[in-house]
Amino acid sequence: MEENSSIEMRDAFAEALLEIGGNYENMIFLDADLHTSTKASMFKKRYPERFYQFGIAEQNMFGAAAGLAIEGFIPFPSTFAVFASRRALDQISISICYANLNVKIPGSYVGVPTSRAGASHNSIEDIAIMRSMPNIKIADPASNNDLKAIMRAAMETPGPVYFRVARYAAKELFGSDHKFTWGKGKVLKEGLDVTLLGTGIMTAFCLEASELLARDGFSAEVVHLGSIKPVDRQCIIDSVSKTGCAITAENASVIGGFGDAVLEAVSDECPVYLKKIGVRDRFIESGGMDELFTLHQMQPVDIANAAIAVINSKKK
Amino acid sequence: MEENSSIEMRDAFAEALLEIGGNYENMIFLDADLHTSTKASMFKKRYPERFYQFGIAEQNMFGAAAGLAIEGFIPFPSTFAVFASRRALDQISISICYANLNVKIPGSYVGVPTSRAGASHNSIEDIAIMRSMPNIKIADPASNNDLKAIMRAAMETPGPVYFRVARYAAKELFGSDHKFTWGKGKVLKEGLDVTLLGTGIMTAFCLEASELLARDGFSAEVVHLGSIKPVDRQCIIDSVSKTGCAITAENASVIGGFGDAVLEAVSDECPVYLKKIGVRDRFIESGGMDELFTLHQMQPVDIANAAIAVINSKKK
Amino acid sequence: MELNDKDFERLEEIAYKIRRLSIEMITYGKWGHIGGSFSMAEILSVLYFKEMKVFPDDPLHESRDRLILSKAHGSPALYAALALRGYYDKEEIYRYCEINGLEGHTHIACVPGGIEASGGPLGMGLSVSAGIALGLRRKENPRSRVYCILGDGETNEGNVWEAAMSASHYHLDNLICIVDYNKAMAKGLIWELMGIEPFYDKWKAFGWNVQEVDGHNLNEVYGALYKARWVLANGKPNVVIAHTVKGKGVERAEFNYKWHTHAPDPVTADAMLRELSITYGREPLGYSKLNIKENKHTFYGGE
Amino acid sequence: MELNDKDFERLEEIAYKIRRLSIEMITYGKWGHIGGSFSMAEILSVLYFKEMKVFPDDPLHESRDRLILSKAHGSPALYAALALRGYYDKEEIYRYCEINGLEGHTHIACVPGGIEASGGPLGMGLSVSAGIALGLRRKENPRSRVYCILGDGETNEGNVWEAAMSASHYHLDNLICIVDYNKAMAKGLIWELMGIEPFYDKWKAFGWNVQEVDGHNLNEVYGALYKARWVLANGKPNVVIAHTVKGKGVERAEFNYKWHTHAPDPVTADAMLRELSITYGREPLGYSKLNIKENKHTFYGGE
Ligand SMILES: Cc1ncc(C[n+]2csc(CCOP(=O)(O)OP(=O)(O)O)c2C)c(N)n1
Ligand SMILES: Cc1ncc(C[n+]2csc(CCOP(=O)(O)OP(=O)(O)O)c2C)c(N)n1
Ligand SMILES: [Mg+2]
Ligand SMILES: [Mg+2]
Repeated sequence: MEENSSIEMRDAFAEALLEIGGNYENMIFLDADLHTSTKASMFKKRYPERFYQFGIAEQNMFGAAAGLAIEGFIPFPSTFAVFASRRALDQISISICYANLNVKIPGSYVGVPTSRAGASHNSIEDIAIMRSMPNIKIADPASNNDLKAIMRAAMETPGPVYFRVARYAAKELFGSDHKFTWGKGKVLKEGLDVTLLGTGIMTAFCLEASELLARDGFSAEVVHLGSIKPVDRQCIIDSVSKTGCAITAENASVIGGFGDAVLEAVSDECPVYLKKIGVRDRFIESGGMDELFTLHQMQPVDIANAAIAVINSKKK
Repeated sequence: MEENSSIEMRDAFAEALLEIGGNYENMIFLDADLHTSTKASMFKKRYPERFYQFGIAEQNMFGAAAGLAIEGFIPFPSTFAVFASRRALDQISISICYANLNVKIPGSYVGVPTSRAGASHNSIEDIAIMRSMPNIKIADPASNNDLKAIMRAAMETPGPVYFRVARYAAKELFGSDHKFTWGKGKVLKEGLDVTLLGTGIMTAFCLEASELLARDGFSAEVVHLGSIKPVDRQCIIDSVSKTGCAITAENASVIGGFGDAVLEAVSDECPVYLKKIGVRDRFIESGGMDELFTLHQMQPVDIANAAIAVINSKKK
Repeated sequence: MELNDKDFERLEEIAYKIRRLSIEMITYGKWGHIGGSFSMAEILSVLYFKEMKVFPDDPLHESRDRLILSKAHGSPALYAALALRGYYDKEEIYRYCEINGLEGHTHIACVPGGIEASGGPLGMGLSVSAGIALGLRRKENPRSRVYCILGDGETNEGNVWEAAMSASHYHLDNLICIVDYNKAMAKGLIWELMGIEPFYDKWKAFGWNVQEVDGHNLNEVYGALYKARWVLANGKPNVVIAHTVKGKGVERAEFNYKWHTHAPDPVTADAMLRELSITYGREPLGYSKLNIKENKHTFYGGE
Repeated sequence: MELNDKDFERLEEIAYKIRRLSIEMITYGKWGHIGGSFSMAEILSVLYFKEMKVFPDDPLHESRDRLILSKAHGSPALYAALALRGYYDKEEIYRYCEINGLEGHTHIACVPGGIEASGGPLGMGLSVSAGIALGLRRKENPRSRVYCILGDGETNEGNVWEAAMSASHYHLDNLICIVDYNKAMAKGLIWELMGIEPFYDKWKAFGWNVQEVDGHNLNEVYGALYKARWVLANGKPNVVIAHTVKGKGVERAEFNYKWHTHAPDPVTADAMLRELSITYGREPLGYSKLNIKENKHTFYGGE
């Protein structure tokens, strides 16, 4: 992970907020006492009159976001992903999603690389939880340019959107002209033996894994699926029916999340051996970032090993 | 659904509470203003001093349950499944599951057959949400005797348990001596062409579907998996590797829930065509029970049709 | 502020009709909440037929007053008020709780501009209302008010107090909350299940202007709402604690949690309607539309 | 109730040491909250070294007093107090925020009987405490008290008020809540972000006995806790509003949200420790254990 961009994703988030704020006068930001952590403080500085502080009261913030959306504003109620998904779920589900309101929800500090705060702050269930609700769209960016494209697309999409923001300087995979489309995946590298399907920052790990695999003589196709809901069924099926086996990788729990979205498409149209990389049903303890990726077997080498396992299964 | 037992599952719940209350002095019941709906009122009558009313404040009830469990009691904090899973999730996740406390959570009014209250009260995401959390076990009973066995097993299992209680008079599939074991499925009917994997009240629908299929000349194996987490991987794999295709059926959203638990096992060891029956990513509207099952394509005939589709896919 | 005689009679008639329609809706829909519908009949009558500025022909008119029924299970009374006010054809109410009909809990898609938000889970509506009130401030709309009706039991929910805290923090004096203090929750009396007293003090301590009224007294309700809109605008949000009787108007339902949520069978509905007409000094009138022999395969009750 | 001189000096020394160990822990663990650890150093000193009955050698002894740190990010101060009280070897604190070490937020598995619950999300600990207090009642344990420490910003959370309502409903006078009213939240001053005043009135209105003290004055803290335990047992839960200074003891951290969560680099930590020793009239003492050149690949700060 040495070649990472030097700009943390949360800083790219702040930049995108400024851009969107400039383009949409009705876009407003709601915070729950975390704006210097999420880096929304930059937005606050530029557009103080469009920044609302709700204190440490997430339920109320999401409820108020519904009210503001009803009045035609496009609110970004923002907190850590754990609190968006676990503390204010009834509000998000009924006041926002059921009412199908135009609210954009950034979930900050997702997955493994989240300071050393431990289980309560490392969000591993948010994809599964958000995915279970009707009407909401979900995206997990691979990189800063991907995040920015997702945020632009979110503004152009009516209705509720949830997108993840890692506290992490991810490797840049895309140009600044990169476009994001709901339900569209992107083949980053073609290959024949196995498909590595990544979302969020794990796509970069998939690319690294493909290099490890190449050294062992395997040709891996790498697909980035930033749009988790809807997911690009056709892209998945096209690739997987060619390679005959697959790995999914997400910076989240493997239960109910991205991997399962992929599995649904696969099992419907072209069942193959598939293994999911992600947090395997345990809380994340305090610790260093790299250490934790290793502990949870989410490093590129783990992806590569899993890929070899499914390649072998398929050959049997 | 004419042959249903005349006893609603919530009444069986009440009976089991009385039995457990008699066997475990440290078992206590916590309510959030719903005890005559959940039928815990019977427990209150018999054991008034072990019944705690918390009013309409689910977060506090689950937090207090954690405190009572810390002091060695076995609390049953009870509310509708929607509120357990959506209103008090941070409390369940961190105060209860992360701390790994001995709390048993009944989720009432699950899935489609839930009066006519509509979207906010019909719980379709609870399996996905609960499944995403480490440490908790999850079960969905097919019938009254299954529910009772699950509740007995829950008392014998240290740690958090979530189990579903339908407001519904389900067909009885088991004898009163029926035993429940975590992570163990049960083959109810053997077959060769397709495996119908049911959980909760949908298992009875699978049996009905198997009869429809038999009329069309297909032999369906029917498996009941009351234990959703852990799920019986071996049982799934044994059956599916024999039949070569499968249907899952759950009284819940198909996203992130039981079907995805099955898919994980299948895709790991014996990928086959599989379709999931359940609510397809939409909120449930007010309406009559049978009408809703039809609208959401969750009737036995829908299971049978899906089965024929996977059988045809496999033959291709 | 007192109502003149004509208004008083008009509003009384409307409150009576709200109760009638509520019973019809609940019976026909085979689900619903009589207790919490009846306790706020006078409140809704004053709001929709005297105090609130609404435009049923142009329901989303920007300068309308907004109302959020946080206790969204009180939907029958609100749907009735909207029907009587001309938001839609009265026949619609017979599709309460049917697929593609009026949803059991108020849902924004059912009556645009009439139902302003989606609900069902208690304790969330005051946050939505505060958001709307903030939105009106942003749009520099000084006229419109946001009314939010809460249940008393509902105020057990912490979300209510988060909203209350933020509304006074943001000086939302365009927000007027009415608590239907009908002394009962779903399963019993409030002081028994989870007491909320001293209730006046709670709102005061959260920075609100507080008034207490008899919620079945049209003059008192009107006076308090008038005062909240025109007199007390001092940078604080307003709450009117309306003391009411759950199930008011039908003896067996009064303060009786058994009729919190329970759909009467057609015979009982007919008797209730007759009792209502007598209570309110009208000609005895039962249920005309309903076929008493009808017996759909569905739940009675709704608990 | 006043402390005698010996106790006073002893507790003062402990409070000083809690601050020292907190800095060491946070610096070494490269993550943590100085502000909220320092503001409650005196409170923890009085609790663990004077007021609470605890059994470090038999930590789960049934008649112990229980403490729940609802503001679980104040873990350094609590871990320090527990280390000083002999719950575990002081060296353990150097494994703060390491895998298999002391978790960043207090976790029940880390110190059984010392840490009584798992935390992290704010606003939940008072419910857990109320549950424990109810549990003690069930077990007919009249002696033990349940102490719960809340942050002031934390009381924005509705869950706190749900818990407060239920604690008075259940007459839990074995529950003693202490609010560390240090005037700041994560990102600024509380009155600016989400005001909680009139704070005394809020607790009163929720049915609690309320006392207000200077939370850095050992005598006042002790007096209020004594009174809460022995004098005020009148069927109401007790709250002590402790007015404190966030970051108290290191000038740059005082009331400064920048040090709410921020791990100092080793040089800054050394300077802070020296400043602390001077503030508290001790011999100037920096950081001995830390290798200033050490620079693990991880986050400084923690925002
Ligand atoms: C969060 C939540 N918990 C529980 C319920 C179930 N429920 C519906 S109505 C009700 C009682 C409401 O009492 P109150 O607020 O006093 O309303 P009213 O008396 O006016 O009917 C309950 C507990 C719910 N709708 N939402
Ligand atoms: C539910 C929740 N929301 C947000 C946070 C992030 N957070 C951690 S500490 C903190 C500020 C706490 O302020 P306060 O309660 O006053 O504590 P103190 O000043 O003593 O540190 C916040 C917002 C959290 N831990 N939990
Ligand atoms: Mg009531
Ligand atoms: Mg503070």
